[in-house]
Amino acid sequence: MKFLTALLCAASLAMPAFAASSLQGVDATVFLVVIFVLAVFVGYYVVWSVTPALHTPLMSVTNAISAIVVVAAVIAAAATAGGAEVGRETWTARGLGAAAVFFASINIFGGFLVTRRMLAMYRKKS
Amino acid sequence: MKFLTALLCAASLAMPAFAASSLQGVDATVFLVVIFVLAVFVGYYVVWSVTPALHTPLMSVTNAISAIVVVAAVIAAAATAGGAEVGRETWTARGLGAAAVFFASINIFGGFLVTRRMLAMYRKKS
Amino acid sequence: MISADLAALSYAASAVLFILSIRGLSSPETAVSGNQLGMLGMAIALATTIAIIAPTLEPVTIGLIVGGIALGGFVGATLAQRAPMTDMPQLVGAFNALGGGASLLVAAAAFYAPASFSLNDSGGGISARSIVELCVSALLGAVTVSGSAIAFAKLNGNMKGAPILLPARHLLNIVLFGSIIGLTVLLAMSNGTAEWAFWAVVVLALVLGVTLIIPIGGADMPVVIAVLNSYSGWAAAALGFTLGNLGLIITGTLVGSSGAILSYIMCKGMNRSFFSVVLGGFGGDDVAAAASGGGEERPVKRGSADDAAFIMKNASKVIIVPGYGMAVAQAQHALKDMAQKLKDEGVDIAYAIHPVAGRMPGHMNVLLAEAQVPYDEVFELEDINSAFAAADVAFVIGANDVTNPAAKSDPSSPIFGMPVLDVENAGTVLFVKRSLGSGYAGIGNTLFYNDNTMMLLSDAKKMVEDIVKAL
Amino acid sequence: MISADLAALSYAASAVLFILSIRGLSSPETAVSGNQLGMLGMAIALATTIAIIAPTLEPVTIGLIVGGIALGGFVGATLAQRAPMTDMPQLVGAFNALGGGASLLVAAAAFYAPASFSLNDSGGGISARSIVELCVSALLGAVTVSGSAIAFAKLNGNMKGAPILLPARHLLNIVLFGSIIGLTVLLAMSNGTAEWAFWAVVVLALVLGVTLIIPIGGADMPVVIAVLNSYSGWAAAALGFTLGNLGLIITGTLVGSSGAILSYIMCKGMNRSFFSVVLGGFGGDDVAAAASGGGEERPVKRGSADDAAFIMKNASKVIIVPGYGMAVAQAQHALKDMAQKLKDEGVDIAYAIHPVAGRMPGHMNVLLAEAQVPYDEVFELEDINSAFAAADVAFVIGANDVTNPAAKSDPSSPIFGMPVLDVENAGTVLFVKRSLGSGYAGIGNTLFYNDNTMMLLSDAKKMVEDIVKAL
Ligand SMILES: NC(=O)c1ccc[n+]([C@@H]2O[C@H](COP(=O)([O-])OP(=O)(O)OC[C@H]3O[C@@H](n4cnc5c(N)ncnc54)[C@H](OP(=O)(O)O)[C@@H]3O)[C@@H](O)[C@H]2O)c1
Ligand SMILES: NC(=O)c1ccc[n+]([C@@H]2O[C@H](COP(=O)([O-])OP(=O)(O)OC[C@H]3O[C@@H](n4cnc5c(N)ncnc54)[C@H](OP(=O)(O)O)[C@@H]3O)[C@@H](O)[C@H]2O)c1
Repeated sequence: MKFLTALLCAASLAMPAFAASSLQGVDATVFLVVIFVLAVFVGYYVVWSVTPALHTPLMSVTNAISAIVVVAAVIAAAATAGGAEVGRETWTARGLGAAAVFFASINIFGGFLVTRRMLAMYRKKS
Repeated sequence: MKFLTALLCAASLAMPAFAASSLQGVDATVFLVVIFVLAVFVGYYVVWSVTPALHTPLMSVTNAISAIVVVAAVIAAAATAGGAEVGRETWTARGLGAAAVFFASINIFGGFLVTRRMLAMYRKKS
Repeated sequence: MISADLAALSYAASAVLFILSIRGLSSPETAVSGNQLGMLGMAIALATTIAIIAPTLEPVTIGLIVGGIALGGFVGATLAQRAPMTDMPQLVGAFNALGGGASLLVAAAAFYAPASFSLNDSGGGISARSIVELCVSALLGAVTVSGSAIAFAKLNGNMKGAPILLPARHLLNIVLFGSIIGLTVLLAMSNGTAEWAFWAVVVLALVLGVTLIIPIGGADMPVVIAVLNSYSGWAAAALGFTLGNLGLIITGTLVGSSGAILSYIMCKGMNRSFFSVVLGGFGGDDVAAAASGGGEERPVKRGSADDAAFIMKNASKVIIVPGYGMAVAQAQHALKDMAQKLKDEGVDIAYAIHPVAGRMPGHMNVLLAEAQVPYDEVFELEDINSAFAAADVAFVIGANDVTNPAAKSDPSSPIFGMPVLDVENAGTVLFVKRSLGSGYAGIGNTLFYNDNTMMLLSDAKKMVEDIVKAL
Repeated sequence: MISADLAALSYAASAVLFILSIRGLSSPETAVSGNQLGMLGMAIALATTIAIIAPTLEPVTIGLIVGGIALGGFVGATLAQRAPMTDMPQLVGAFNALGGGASLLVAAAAFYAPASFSLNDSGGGISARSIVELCVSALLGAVTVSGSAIAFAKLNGNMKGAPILLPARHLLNIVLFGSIIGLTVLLAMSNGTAEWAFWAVVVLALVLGVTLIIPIGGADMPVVIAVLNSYSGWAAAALGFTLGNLGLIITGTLVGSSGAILSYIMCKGMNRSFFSVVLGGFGGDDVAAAASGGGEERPVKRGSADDAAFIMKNASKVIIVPGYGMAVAQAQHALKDMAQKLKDEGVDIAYAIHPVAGRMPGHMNVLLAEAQVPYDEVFELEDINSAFAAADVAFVIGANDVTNPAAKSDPSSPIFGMPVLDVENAGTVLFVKRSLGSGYAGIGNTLFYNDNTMMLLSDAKKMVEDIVKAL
């Protein structure tokens, strides 16, 4: 953990000084695909690195982080009519968004807190 | 290995159908930084997953793949004067580029082939 | 309003924090701080979003957002505080349903307010491509909602666990799926005006979730939950592509991998094929969860709590093998008391956990942790299996399949090839269960009839309490 | 000419293939096909580049490229075919120098033809930022070239291994580094016209590589090579940012991580601090590589090849512990013959490899593989250390530090805390080495004087051959 963090910090400090100059023509989707593929590798390795004894907390914490859709839900709840009067459609979007915020928040709070509760129970031999 | 490949294939098939619509304003450097950070994670995990018995082949294969700079060397060797007459500067760049291609090719062929030679020696009990 | 660059970086940073939070779970020592990093990541993601939409906020939308978070937070925190540890499988299923619901609602909202998500095409309508993407998100979300709801009901006992086999169910599923595709095409061609078609897709997808899951037996629900969890992750990643959000892409991928790997681990532990599961092929070879044993009347040695107490008191090494029955009986606290008493007598105690003991990955570990069993007394199969030969007693409590030697010796057995705990190598094997019946796999266990086996037939909690009294 | 999108995707694909090629090294079974994926990745990257520049190619530039590849490929293939396995540390060092050289030359070429790399600003010159970036690449490349060249020379015996301590070398390094920074600033302010300043940076960086590495002892060169390899990886990643090339970024990061992790593993195995190494702090506590032992005259039991053959023939389990001396003596083939003879006599044979046995990670494994020792007879420290207690003979051949019990018992020893092989737990310990001298760490080994130790003082190859004859 410490080693990885050191690697990440050292590397990130060095990098943002540099900038791409010849990539502005590349479609953003290309980058997203590359990011996605790398994320599959990271997901694969990081999940296999979880000790089997903590597989139940793994399930509950992934519940919590999958509620990241809350960012889209918030945008929906704050939907605007783009200057025009707020009509039925926008209100529907807001209502659906608010319900999504509600659901996702249950997952966020419930997931992280139940994980914390479980993890607090794991103790070493005293 | 098989499992990871399956994951990668299944996921890549599904994804390229989608496209980013709201990201064209983001600077390409941002994507490069994110890609770099994910690559640090991947590098960390994939290198630790190498069995200690194959650490010497690991060193030689990284020699080979670090010769990926050959792509920049090729561009340099093919430098043009952008329509103008090819002068001293461009010739210098071409020469330096060709030398870089030469060096990098030694690494590519040498690195991959010596790795292959080493790996061919590892045998299970018959 | 913050710059698009900064927003993208913040979302990516929160995703990195999620990665680190999962990485923390590689050991119980780092897990707690990892979980905090996860919370921090979520806070950053939310704050970033608020910063982006800040200029367009109105009092009423602020109210909706704050209200949703506050109410949801309250409900979530209460659930997290109240749920007993034995109910974790259900709780995870319920959260999964909610997550799917959120995705579904977001897709619906984007359908009504495409401009807020930059999905509107030049004419003000929605592009055909965005419509297809939204329908895919809605489909995955809806299947997750109703499928997880069924899984929850089966696990929680609101619904019988036995598989419900509808007539011609495969045809039904195909028809449902075909209709969903047809409606999506219709919707895309209508340029998004055929509102009813969108909701028809949602309703059919909800029905599909039900018809896909009810034929699956209750004991298989953990696999279903992991697979649906995986789907919901990939759905979030797909939404990330649609909305161009790095945080959603990376996080969705993490969740997707996690679900896929957990279901792979479960399938391997149960000796089922991963692909048959992913393709939803549970239908073919359903096993009745509570099938009662295949018993010709062979003699077994039965024992009492006093016998067990006597044997273990005089042992020098006892290995405890917990299984699903321990969870059902909630016997973990009594078990810990028993182990403590034995340790006071100088007996060496260890716990052996099979990868699929219980009904969800890590199930036994959480229950033992709840009973304050230190985790360094708890070992995985490969680390302890060779130790049975040196143990005087294997104390098998509520476990069955995970000890079944048929997996090693009988090529015709459905669990042949699955790794099992070699409890029979111990001096004496004590089995605590209520009958000679079978477990999840529905097959008999020849160990019960071995000479060095003693059956302690009773509810696990009661039996262990009696043993504690007798010690 | 191919589209920018396709080019970016192809580069990323080749990087993914490189990832898979390293992943293949997780086991000898998958390693061979992994290596092929790596070659495929390189082919894709090259083909992509050629496709991009195709419209601008002229006969002469085609000649330069094809010539460079053909010539380089020939030289590389020859080196790969000819190099003896015992020379792997040198070979890796030499390749490393070439890689650094390629980076350096590319930076220089980009300085002369900025337009080819889209580095030219609107006025046709190079932007200050690009100049700084190119100077950083040139600096890292040049230090790698000269540093690796020194490492090569020391490992290959072209240069004495002993540290060369220049007077005021720390001051000298600071002055060199300061001058490089100053010249870079000057160059950036000149808008890239001060050609001489660029080359001055290169020359000073080459000198810096020398002054940084010569104070370090020859035996430390493997760590130097891993660190320089890591630097060259980060340099490639930095170049990737400058040129906007995904393949360079991901691949450079892989190489950078690999070097960093390998040097970390070596440092941990040798009980040195990682950060003192990364910061180049080898200067402080140099150890003479060939320091000869710390011996008061205490009695040792000496033995002959016949004695050793007799003892081993009558053993039921022999564990062989190879070390650096086996590589020096090239004794691996003879050793394999000996093991075969013993196996024919019914003796159980295993090999125990310490993580830093020899002079580079995995050194012993490659040599044993060369001698056709099957890799499932070769065990790592943590897997075999407990087996010494059950072995009749530990046959230590050319190893010393990795068995030194001072690491366990003597807190004042420089290797205290380093994990060691517990050879003294075996019934008899046979030490094959030429003298009672010390090894890499330059400290005496009290095992030589133990009652159950027998010293076989001779060149390793000769001694093993004699044992084979005696068997
Ligand atoms: N862990 C996972 O992730 C997972 C997921 C899905 C499926 N599975 C499957 O679940 C099974 C787990 O194996 P297992 O050995 O833990 O359990 P099992 O084979 O299902 O056996 C559990 C035993 O506990 C007994 N039992 C039930 N309630 C009890 C009570 N109140 N008191 C005492 N005993 C009680 C039952 O016998 P009586 O009726 O005689 O009392 C039953 O034989 C495996 O087949 C696995 O493939 C696991
Ligand atoms: N593996 C790595 O990655 C790495 C990297 C850097 C440093 N190191 C260091 O290298 C050391 C490796 O330990 P080690 O036990 O393998 O080696 P060692 O401690 O260096 O000892 C090697 C022994 O081999 C003997 N020897 C040399 N030539 C011989 C020959 N021709 N025939 C017979 N014996 C011969 C020498 O004794 P005589 O002179 O008496 O013959 C010497 O004591 C550790 O200290 C480690 O920290 C390792």
